[in-house]
Amino acid sequence: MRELRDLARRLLEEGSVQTVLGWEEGPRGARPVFVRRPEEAERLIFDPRCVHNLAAYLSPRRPHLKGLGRIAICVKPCDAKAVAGLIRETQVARDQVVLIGLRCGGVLPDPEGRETLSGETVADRCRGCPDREPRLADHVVGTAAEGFPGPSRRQQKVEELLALSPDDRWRFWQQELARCVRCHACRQVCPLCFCEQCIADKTRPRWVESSAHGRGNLAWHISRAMHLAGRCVDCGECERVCPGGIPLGLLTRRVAKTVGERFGWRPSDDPAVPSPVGTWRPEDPQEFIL
Amino acid sequence: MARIGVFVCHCGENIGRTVDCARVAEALRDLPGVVHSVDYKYMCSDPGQQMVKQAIAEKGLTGVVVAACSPHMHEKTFRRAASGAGLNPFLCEMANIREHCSWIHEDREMATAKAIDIARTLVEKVKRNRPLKTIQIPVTRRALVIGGGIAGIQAALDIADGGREVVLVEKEPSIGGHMSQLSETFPTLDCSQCILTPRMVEVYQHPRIRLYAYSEVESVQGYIGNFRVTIRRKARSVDEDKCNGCGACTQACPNRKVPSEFECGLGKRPAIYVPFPQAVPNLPTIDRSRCLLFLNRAKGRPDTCKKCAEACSKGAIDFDQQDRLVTEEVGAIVVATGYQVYSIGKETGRDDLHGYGEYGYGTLPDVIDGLQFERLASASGPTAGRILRPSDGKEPKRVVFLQCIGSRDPAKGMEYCSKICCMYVAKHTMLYKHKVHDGQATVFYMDIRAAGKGYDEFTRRAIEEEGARYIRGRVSRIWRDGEVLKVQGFDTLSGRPILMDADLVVLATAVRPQPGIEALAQKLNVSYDRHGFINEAHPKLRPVETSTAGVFVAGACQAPRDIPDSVAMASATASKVLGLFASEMLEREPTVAVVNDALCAGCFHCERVCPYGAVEHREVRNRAGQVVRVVAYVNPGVCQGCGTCQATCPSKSVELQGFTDDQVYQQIQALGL
Amino acid sequence: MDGEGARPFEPRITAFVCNWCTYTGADLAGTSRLQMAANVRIIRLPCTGRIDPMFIVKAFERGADGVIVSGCHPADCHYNAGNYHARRRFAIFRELVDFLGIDPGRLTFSWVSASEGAKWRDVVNETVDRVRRLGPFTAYRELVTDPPVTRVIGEEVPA
Amino acid sequence: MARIGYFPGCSLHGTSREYDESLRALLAAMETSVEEIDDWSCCGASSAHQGGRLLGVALPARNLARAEAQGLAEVLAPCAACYSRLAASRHEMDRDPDLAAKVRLVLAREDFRNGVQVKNLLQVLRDRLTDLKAAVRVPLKDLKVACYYGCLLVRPPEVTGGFDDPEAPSSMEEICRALGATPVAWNRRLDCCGASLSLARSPSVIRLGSTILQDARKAGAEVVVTACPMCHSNLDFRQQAMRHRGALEGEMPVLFLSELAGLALGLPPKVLGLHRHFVPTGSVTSRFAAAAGEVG
Repeated sequence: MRELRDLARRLLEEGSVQTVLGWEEGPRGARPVFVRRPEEAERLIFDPRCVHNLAAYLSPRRPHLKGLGRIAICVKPCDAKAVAGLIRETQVARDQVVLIGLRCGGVLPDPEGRETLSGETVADRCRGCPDREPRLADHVVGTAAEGFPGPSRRQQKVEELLALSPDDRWRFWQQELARCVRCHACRQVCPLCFCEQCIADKTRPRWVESSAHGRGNLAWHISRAMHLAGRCVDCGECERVCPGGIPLGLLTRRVAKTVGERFGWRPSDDPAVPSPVGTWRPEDPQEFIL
Repeated sequence: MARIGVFVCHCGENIGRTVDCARVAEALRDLPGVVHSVDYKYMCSDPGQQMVKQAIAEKGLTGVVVAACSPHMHEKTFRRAASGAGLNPFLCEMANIREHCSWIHEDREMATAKAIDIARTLVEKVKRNRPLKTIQIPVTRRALVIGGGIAGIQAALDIADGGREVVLVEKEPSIGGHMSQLSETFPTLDCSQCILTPRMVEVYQHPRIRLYAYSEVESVQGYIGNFRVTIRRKARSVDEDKCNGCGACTQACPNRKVPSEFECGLGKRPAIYVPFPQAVPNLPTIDRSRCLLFLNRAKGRPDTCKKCAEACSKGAIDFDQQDRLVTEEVGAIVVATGYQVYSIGKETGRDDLHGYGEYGYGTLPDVIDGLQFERLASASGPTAGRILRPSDGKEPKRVVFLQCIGSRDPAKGMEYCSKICCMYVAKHTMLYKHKVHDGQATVFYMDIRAAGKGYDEFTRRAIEEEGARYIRGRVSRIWRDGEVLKVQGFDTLSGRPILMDADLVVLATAVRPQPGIEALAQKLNVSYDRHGFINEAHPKLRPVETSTAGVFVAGACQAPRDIPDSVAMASATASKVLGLFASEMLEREPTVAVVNDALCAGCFHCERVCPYGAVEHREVRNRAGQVVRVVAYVNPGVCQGCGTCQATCPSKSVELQGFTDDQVYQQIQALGL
Repeated sequence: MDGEGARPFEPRITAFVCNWCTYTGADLAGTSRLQMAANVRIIRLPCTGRIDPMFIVKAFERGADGVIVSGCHPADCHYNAGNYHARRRFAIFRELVDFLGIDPGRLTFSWVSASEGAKWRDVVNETVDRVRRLGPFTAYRELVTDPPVTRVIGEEVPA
Repeated sequence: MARIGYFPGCSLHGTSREYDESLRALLAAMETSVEEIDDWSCCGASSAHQGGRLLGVALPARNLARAEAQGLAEVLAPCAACYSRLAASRHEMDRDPDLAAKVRLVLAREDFRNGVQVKNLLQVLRDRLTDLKAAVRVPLKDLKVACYYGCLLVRPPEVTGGFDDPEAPSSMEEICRALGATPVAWNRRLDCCGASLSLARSPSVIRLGSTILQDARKAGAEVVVTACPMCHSNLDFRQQAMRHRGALEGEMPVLFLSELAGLALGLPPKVLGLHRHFVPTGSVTSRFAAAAGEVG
């Protein structure tokens, strides 16, 4: 923590950045903070409650950063992949941001978490995460930590669901999606949902009905999962913020499985790695095509 | 408010027999927005078209649906008719109730219901159609010809004689291609060099042809009318402005043992060389992989031999010359990269082209290929035109020719007929007979394919007058027995195995496209078949166009071609190019993608998926002139209208005109319950 | 819809096809007078690259029992690569909707070239037969008529 | 110790005992244990597939199924004909699932997966070329060998999997070079030896065999090497008759590849069965067996 605060202070003092984006202690656990003065660097914290993917704030579609000058952003390995995605998709220029990479041994599911980090309490998505520190970073701070072994429960759940009949899967998802109230928090929190106007808000034509009924909800979640294919970095924010507790990570995981198995793609924090959307190989598998 | 007219065609009995056309017209009449719906026997006839025009004028139609045949059949007809009545042609759509309905169903009820559905989807679509204007793009009226063989030479000369500038790129040090290697040509037996050399010189001297020999196309950007081509001018190590072509350098070179490519390995050349005496341009080139100086430099040793530079009175030798990149702007491209002969299982690096170990090619020196025989027969060749076999320089008295080596054999990876071999083998037997009067030529063939003017007469002459012995069958093995080659085969007509002695065996190897053709095709965005031959746009009706507008194809890079075919194709491409250059502007269908600046988030997925590189980055500035955003821009000249960008765009901020989301959506809606 | 009584179930199939290969292949089936099931309605698009997964979702929403997507064979695309992009897109889409419980038997993806009129007939007949066996896609149509929200919340949300 | 399945076939238990003996000795020296297929039966030879496709495939398949049940991943079939029948059977079943199903039915082996690799001696030795090279004790220096493939070892490529060029093979030469011998370039490597006509039309066999042997001699070979009991028998046993008819002069020793390799590995000639030949092998053994004696 000392290392992080000293670095943040130095960056602000020497003027190489005007804002440091990190986490602080809030009334209900960790929360994002914008540090603008060197003395405020003491507010910064990093511990397993710092679950938020701050890359979402970098999106130019979000006005938060206007007038905040050059920015340094604290990133966990998964967050760094989101920043890489934003660079890949020309939303952020690499030289516009300073990345403060944090060594990470997994986080809790929740910023309010009071538990100590253990194989039981760790956020499910961190199980089996191979990355201990971001490679896409200008500075790397923090103490080295061990991760937790996989597979994650939701990976297992994906496999379980795949073993069911289509009808049983249909029933499962209808029960889950029935809780969707179309608040779009999943979209707002996603660092890679940065469209000027979301397809779900388009009216001419209306591909995604806005009503929170089974048909509109299904269209929305299909559309969201498709748009994140080969882009989702599995930061788990969508699922965390869903007020209905819908296991949205299962959908992105399912898509990630397809993309991984068929096109050999994994989320990467190297912006130069091309996305599987927009690339192809003549030998891509096509066993499903007559 | 939409005012749509529906015109249902009976197509005589073709539609009317299975579809109740009157009922279709009636059903459509009730749709909101439809103000006119009629059926008629022959909508494409003059009176039919008049009905459409009249209705447009009288009822003030804002859209037309013609329920008839496939749009591929008559879309143009009816769009022209609509246009004639003052309606924007892109407000007219075809509902295909013939090919997709009446012709494939028998049940009148079901077919009629389906026809109504089909027409309804198009009515809903046409309501959302917007008037479009054909796109005008300027044309750079210069052409690039890739390949300086006979096809490229002919195309370049025809275009240049037509008054347009031509850039001709040849990868070898000289133009001339394979034709310059041939001795005589079928079916007239005129000397290949004698008819080719004047054309080569003409190219060199033509004021409108810029020749880049020893050069290759590095990259191609742009689109029809507006290509920007980067050409790599490989370092010859000779300053072409200073060199006067005296040849003193080639005489001085101490390394004279390099197998000559031009002589197919049957002759030698120095490391600094002119490939053949009539080369155009007549400039020497240093083969850096063979030159002592460069070999030493590669090993970090000092320059020892500079004999060529010492011999040059003009100081033209430049050991430090580098490759240069030049850029040319052209409006059309002719691909004429020609062929290579099948390597008979050697040196291909491809598993599917192996085979023919049983013929001993490459290990038995007296087993040669057809191109090597051409060099033996050529007066300017390594034997000065005498047929002498490579192993001991003796005159062969028994020569066996084998046809279809690789060709027509799926197991060797080439199931196609190479087309030229039957003829050149017949020619070889004659040339041989003319030079070795007491010699016996024997040909093993599968079929004799001599279709062409004077061709069958020519092969008959080889057999009947020149005494060539033709055996229908294949050879299974060739081996050496002392000085003779044993040829074991089978005569399928007499049903007997044959074992014969030969002094020389000539393999008529298959024609394959040049190596590297795939990479070039990818640069040009043209499609090619699994062998690498460039695909023509239509096998019958568009034989010299390719899948990319403005890129044309001539000669043996498209399929095995003989000289007359190649020349005819080349002239055809020239006429296409000159036609394209006839006007300063070019018209294009407006089926192109358009970006909505306000909504584009600038993620550039569209750029990644665009097969044509049509998507550009465009800066959006505020009033103060500062860049506020960078958005996608689709260059309408480059866009071909596939719409992959739109399906990929997450926010649908790019729309393909004529197939917008709204139009497709309405079609899907129209099919709803 | 379900009250069709004794009438046999006739599947409704929406087909999204590319203009250059499959549409032309279907034209050829027509000129060759190849008889086939009359259940398919074709929507013509320039290229499979243009076909958006949302088209399929919308078709199901509008009552289709099955959907066909068809275009040029690999390496034959009129636009060089649109079909390759489509192939990736629909590989993902197919496995996603299967995961959501849509029987992949309701979806047919095929390459049908301009010269494969007979293949188009087979694709049509096969799809119609397959979807006929799967029955009407009532589950999708009932998504709106069956208001599940209150009922399910009571059961599912854990304490 | 590596393990390999072994299908000796009838010849190796009869007329070509020395092939069997030399193979076992060679593989033991190369630390490979040979596991004979339990209760193996006839490969079908040249007659079964004349009787019908199913029989021709099912008979060898029975042996493959037994090998699979024994947990063998690869099976060495030293006889070229056995190899061809087993490999062809495997190939046919791979290509035609309906046929494979039928075979499972007639064998009453529902669990048969057709997963056993079939290999001939060339493949087995070339797979282990580095080991073989390392095991050589007595390099066969200056021994000029004519590598004789015959008809079935490398053909047809669909069946052999194309492990060597069917028209211009090189694997046996490669192996011989590893043993220190010098393969000669000659013309009759792939000719027919007469094969099963040995008894029915012996004059043909004599004509074919003598042509092969003469060509080998003309190319300077001191010994002909083969990996097929049929070829061996036609070339070795028939030499007297060839001489009798004036088709051959002198003697040309014909060795199995396993015998030649055994000599190079320093195994005693007797262990390799070299005394069982009709044409004396002394011209070869005398040059290399002295040294072998010390090792063996």
